[in-house]
Amino acid sequence: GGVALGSAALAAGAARADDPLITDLDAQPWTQFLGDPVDAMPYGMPSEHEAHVVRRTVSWLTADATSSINFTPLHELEGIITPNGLCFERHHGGAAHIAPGDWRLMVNGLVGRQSVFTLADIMRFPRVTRTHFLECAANSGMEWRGAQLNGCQYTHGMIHNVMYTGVPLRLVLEEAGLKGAAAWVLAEGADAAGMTRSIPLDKCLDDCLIATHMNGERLRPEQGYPARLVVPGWEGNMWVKWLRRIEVGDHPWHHREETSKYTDLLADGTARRFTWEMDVKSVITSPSPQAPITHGRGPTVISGVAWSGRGRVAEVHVTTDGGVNWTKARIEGPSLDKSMHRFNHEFDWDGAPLLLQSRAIDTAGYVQPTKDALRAVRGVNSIYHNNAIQTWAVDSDGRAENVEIS
Amino acid sequence: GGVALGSAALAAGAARADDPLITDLDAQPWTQFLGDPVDAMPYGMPSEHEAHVVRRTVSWLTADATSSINFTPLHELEGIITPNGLCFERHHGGAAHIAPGDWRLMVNGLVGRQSVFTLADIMRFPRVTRTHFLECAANSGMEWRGAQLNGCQYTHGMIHNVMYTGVPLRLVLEEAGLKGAAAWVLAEGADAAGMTRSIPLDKCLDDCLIATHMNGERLRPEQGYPARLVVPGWEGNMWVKWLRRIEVGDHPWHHREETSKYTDLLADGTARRFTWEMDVKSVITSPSPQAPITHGRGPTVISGVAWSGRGRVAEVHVTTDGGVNWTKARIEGPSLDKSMHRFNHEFDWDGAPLLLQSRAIDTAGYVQPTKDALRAVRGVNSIYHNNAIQTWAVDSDGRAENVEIS
Amino acid sequence: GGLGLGREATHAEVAAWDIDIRPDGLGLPEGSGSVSDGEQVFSEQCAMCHGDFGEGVDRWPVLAGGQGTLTHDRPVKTIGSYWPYLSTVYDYIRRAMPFGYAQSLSNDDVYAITAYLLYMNDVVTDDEFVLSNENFAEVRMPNEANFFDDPRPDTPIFVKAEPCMTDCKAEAVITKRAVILDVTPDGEDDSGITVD
Amino acid sequence: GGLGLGREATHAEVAAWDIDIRPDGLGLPEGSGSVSDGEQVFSEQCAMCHGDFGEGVDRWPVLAGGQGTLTHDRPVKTIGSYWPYLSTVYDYIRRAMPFGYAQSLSNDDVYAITAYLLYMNDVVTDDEFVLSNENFAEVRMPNEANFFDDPRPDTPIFVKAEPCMTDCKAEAVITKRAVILDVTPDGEDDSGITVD
Ligand code: HEC
Ligand code: HEC
Ligand SMILES: [Ca+2]
Ligand SMILES: [Ca+2]
Ligand SMILES: [Ca+2]
Ligand SMILES: [Ca+2]
Ligand SMILES: [Ca+2]
Ligand SMILES: [Ca+2]
Ligand SMILES: [Co+2]
Ligand SMILES: [Co+2]
Repeated sequence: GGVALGSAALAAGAARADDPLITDLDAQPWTQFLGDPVDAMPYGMPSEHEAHVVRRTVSWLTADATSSINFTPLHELEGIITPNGLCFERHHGGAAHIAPGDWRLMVNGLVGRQSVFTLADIMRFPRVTRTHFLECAANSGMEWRGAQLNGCQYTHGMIHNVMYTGVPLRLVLEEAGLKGAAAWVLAEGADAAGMTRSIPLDKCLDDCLIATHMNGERLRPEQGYPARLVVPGWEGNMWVKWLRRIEVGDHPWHHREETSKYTDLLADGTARRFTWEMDVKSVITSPSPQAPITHGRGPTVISGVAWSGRGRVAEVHVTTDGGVNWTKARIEGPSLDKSMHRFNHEFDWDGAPLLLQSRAIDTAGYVQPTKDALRAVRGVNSIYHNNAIQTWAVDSDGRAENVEIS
Repeated sequence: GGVALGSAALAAGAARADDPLITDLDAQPWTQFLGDPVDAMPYGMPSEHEAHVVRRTVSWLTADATSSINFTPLHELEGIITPNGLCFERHHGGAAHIAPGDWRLMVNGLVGRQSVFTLADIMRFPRVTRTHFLECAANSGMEWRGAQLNGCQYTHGMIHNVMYTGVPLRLVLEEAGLKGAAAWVLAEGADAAGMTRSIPLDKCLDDCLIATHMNGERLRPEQGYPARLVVPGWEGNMWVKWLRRIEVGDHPWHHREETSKYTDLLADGTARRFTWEMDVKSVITSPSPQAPITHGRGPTVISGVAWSGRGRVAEVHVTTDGGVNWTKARIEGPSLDKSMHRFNHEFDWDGAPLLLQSRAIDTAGYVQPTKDALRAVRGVNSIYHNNAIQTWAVDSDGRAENVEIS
Repeated sequence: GGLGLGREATHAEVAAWDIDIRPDGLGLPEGSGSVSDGEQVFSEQCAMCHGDFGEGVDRWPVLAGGQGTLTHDRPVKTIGSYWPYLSTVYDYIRRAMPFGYAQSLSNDDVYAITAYLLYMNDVVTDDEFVLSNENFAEVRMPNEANFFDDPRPDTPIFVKAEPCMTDCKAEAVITKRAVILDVTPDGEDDSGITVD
Repeated sequence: GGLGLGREATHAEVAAWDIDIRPDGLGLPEGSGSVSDGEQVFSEQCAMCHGDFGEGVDRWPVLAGGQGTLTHDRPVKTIGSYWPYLSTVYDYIRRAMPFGYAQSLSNDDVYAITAYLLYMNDVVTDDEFVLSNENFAEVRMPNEANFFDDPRPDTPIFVKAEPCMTDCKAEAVITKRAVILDVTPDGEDDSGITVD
């Protein structure tokens, strides 16, 4: 194996040479000379040494980058908040740029008063702050037939977890006044895709938000600035960005994104529709193919994320032997409803190959299934809602690979 | 008054003209033409329409911008997370840039093994995720003598609230092995200020962290990349950035930042030292001088933040009449230990002038004091630890001003 | 409304934005278009991406064919083979196509293109067929009956008992490897199994 | 250590970084420097910012004087008027000054500058005074006794009872206004009361 000698091994050997990064002041210019002044970066950016931590796209996935996707670098992140600059993007007609003064929201259909709101109007409603994951229903979709992509950024990176501030959709609907037959809502975007989705009214009255802020600041353009829908726990496509219209109706619309797309084809040719909830799911983000173990044997940290569209994550189990034995991992940071959870598990690596998996259980009692259990009922053609357990094979050099196991 | 006519006023009048931003497709190019592709911004940035949301400095505060401060634009933020790009900066020798491979941490003094750790070593310790505010002890320091700066960015913006991931300092100290006489720790930075602070060992063993990540990603350079100390609830100067050394000793060091600075001069010429905890405090961020009411009378949202170095915020009270009557505000978003809390209060503004204040109470039972109560015991020369109640006077045009009241 | 926020929308405003269509025909504008008119507009404005026969150029979406493939290893999901409702075709083309110049087609042109797509997909076989708001509801799509509402939980994943923690199986053996496909972006020219 | 992480530091490494000094003299290097040597180095490397007599140029820190002002309206806090321990002077200058070229002074130079600062501050009056690691602990700073440990809570702010919520006072009248000072940054040339 090509593992570099650990510092412990060196210390045990002959007298160690002094490290010039400690003993030689010339090697530490930051200790002697002034750094950047406080007016250098009115809006700050990551270190130049983190330039590899970016959203990445997979060019062969789509015909064109304006209707395409990029992926959150989950393997580089920690905690439960996805930084705004790294939240994955999916748009169907490019990211729209709309000046806040030019934004309008119409509420029409089965309401007492068909209404128009400006952004200033929306900011006068009572606002709430909630943390939720947004997962694309196609996340892990490339993995239905087998292990395909080497990196959790690609296998699981169509997700982000954000603290939103916004106005309950319920309040805006009540402001327009709901008519008796109201049962469904159509949400429509102002982008060139004119994105539409039908959402049951009950969900809209329960916990949906018209969000204006993410992680403390205004929404980013690619996340729907100045306002997007938040549909907690439900598939990302429904979280309409650049929201321009809410129509209230008595039946669903069966639009393109809920017929041609976001329906799940089964092996017998029938297809599931209205599959909104995102099932309980987890993935180990480190070690993983893009984040190998580089320190050799000894103390090793397993870190990962878990989430469920049906509540909180109650437990995450981790195995290093491909599922023969499991250990309960530690959940770190806030455990919030329909939010990403961070889990950690430390172990003493003996340098032998590993088969790493994580398995999450949510507060509704659902357990993350194996790939084979999921394929048994869904086949391999349904594209969406692959919440199966992910396996990384780690070799004795610490390199990790996306595999499937018996 | 120069308040623009509200939309309600218009609707009540003559038949309204159609809004071309709805009826004229040419006015909505984002609905017709493609937006940005997914490879446009590997690391995203805020909208060009949010260019005013930046850290700002006050040039007359210091002789030089490399030992200076800038301020978080609190009036533009929502929820409880401060975006990394907007976290205020205070450095004494400029923001250092250190490549992660060049970083070393030494633990010396009263330990069993004087040790050196690389960043890779630190990443092998068990890590935790915690959300904490960092407030400079001098926050609101310009306001001791009276109302001075018109904007909560300047009066209260030396604070940020971040979800950190890092290693408990306790584990690193235990790795080196503490000797019996150990009672104090000196934390030292690698920057050109060689920043040092003495911290009681008990605090270090309790909840201090060596943080590597903030809000999901690596620390930003100006926040101590690649590693800083997190000292929950205690004044920001102690959270040593670009941490390079931890010395364990039996007595405090009484260094420059705990004698010349960060001691609090009283009116009688004596001075308080070791004033570490940040007292319970709150401020209304909107309306405020930089965020006036622009919508005229009617439904109005009061939003603000509260925090305490002694636990969580139990309650926030808001007054619109200068403290004659108070109402309990709604706490929004997670209520976490030694973290910022968001509060909201909605009311129906009649257009008459307002005297706005907020008053926080923490879970330890402390109540945010009035300015006069604080001055009665501290005088006006102590610079630090001004946690007094802030007053904004709102005039009938919605403009807000920093004032003091009887 | 309780707070008095926002204002009433004008009729012209609602008309401008209320462009959605439902399977029961709600929202359909007056108008009509023939298969042959549709063929012409399609060849001018759509075929460069979707192909003269809706077969899809390069990776652009396939719009026709694929009937009978839904149970295959590589199903081809098109308007004809998969879409349950015709209203979706009209609604989507009107709001989003041609890609890059949305909402530029006349209502009649969208009727014509929709007629042509039905013809290409063998849902109508008469090349003189004219689609209009009058006869729209009569057209039924062949795959409509194959959609059913979410049946989850559909895997045995709802457990009251604790899942197995120790000695859960004899051994684990690797059965599939991502490196064999080698489609992970790494700067080289890659291509993998697309999902969409 | 429990995990076996990190490595033992070498003697040279600890020596290179362990530069801190405590009031009891722990950490003081061997060496010495005179008031007159200090005056020379100070005038060459420090006076451009801190002034020939430590009076501070522009807004750069004042280092001398201010004795007896701590109870004044505008106290002047300097090494002589405020600092409780001499070790802080040596430690800070060695680690951080001259500003922009930290850790460039020899140990003897720092002794000399420290001696000169004592002289400028009238803590020593002999212009032939030589400060060294030998006599360092003998020097006591005049304001040492005026520091005391954190006495909080020092305001009547710890309540078990609920604070007043209604009719808490007769009226509220504005007593001070920020606009009168007008020092908020707005692009014009402003100046306010600094804190530091
Ligand atoms: C420049 C390329 C381009 C042109 C020209 C174009 N399209 Fe498309 N079309 C696309 C893309 C890309 C999509 C998928 C968009 C997305 O990802 O949501 C699409 C999707 C569609 C779909 C939905 C396919 C499905 O399976 O869901 C239909 C129907 C369609 N186009 C019809 C048309 C018609 C009709 C025209 C001409 C009036 C047209 N397109 C012109 C690129 C094009
Ligand atoms: C280019 C300007 C500059 C030069 C040259 C300079 N200083 Fe400073 N000095 C500063 C600044 C700025 C600070 C405050 C740094 C901070 O904010 O932490 C300071 C702080 C100090 C302080 C602490 C003051 C206090 O009240 O806490 C001392 C003591 C000091 N300098 C001594 C020196 C000596 C001795 C030299 C020469 C060897 C020197 N300085 C050279 C700019 C300078
Ligand atoms: Ca409609
Ligand atoms: Ca026609
Ligand atoms: Ca490749
Ligand atoms: Ca020491
Ligand atoms: Ca000498
Ligand atoms: Ca001014
Ligand atoms: Co679905
Ligand atoms: Co203090």
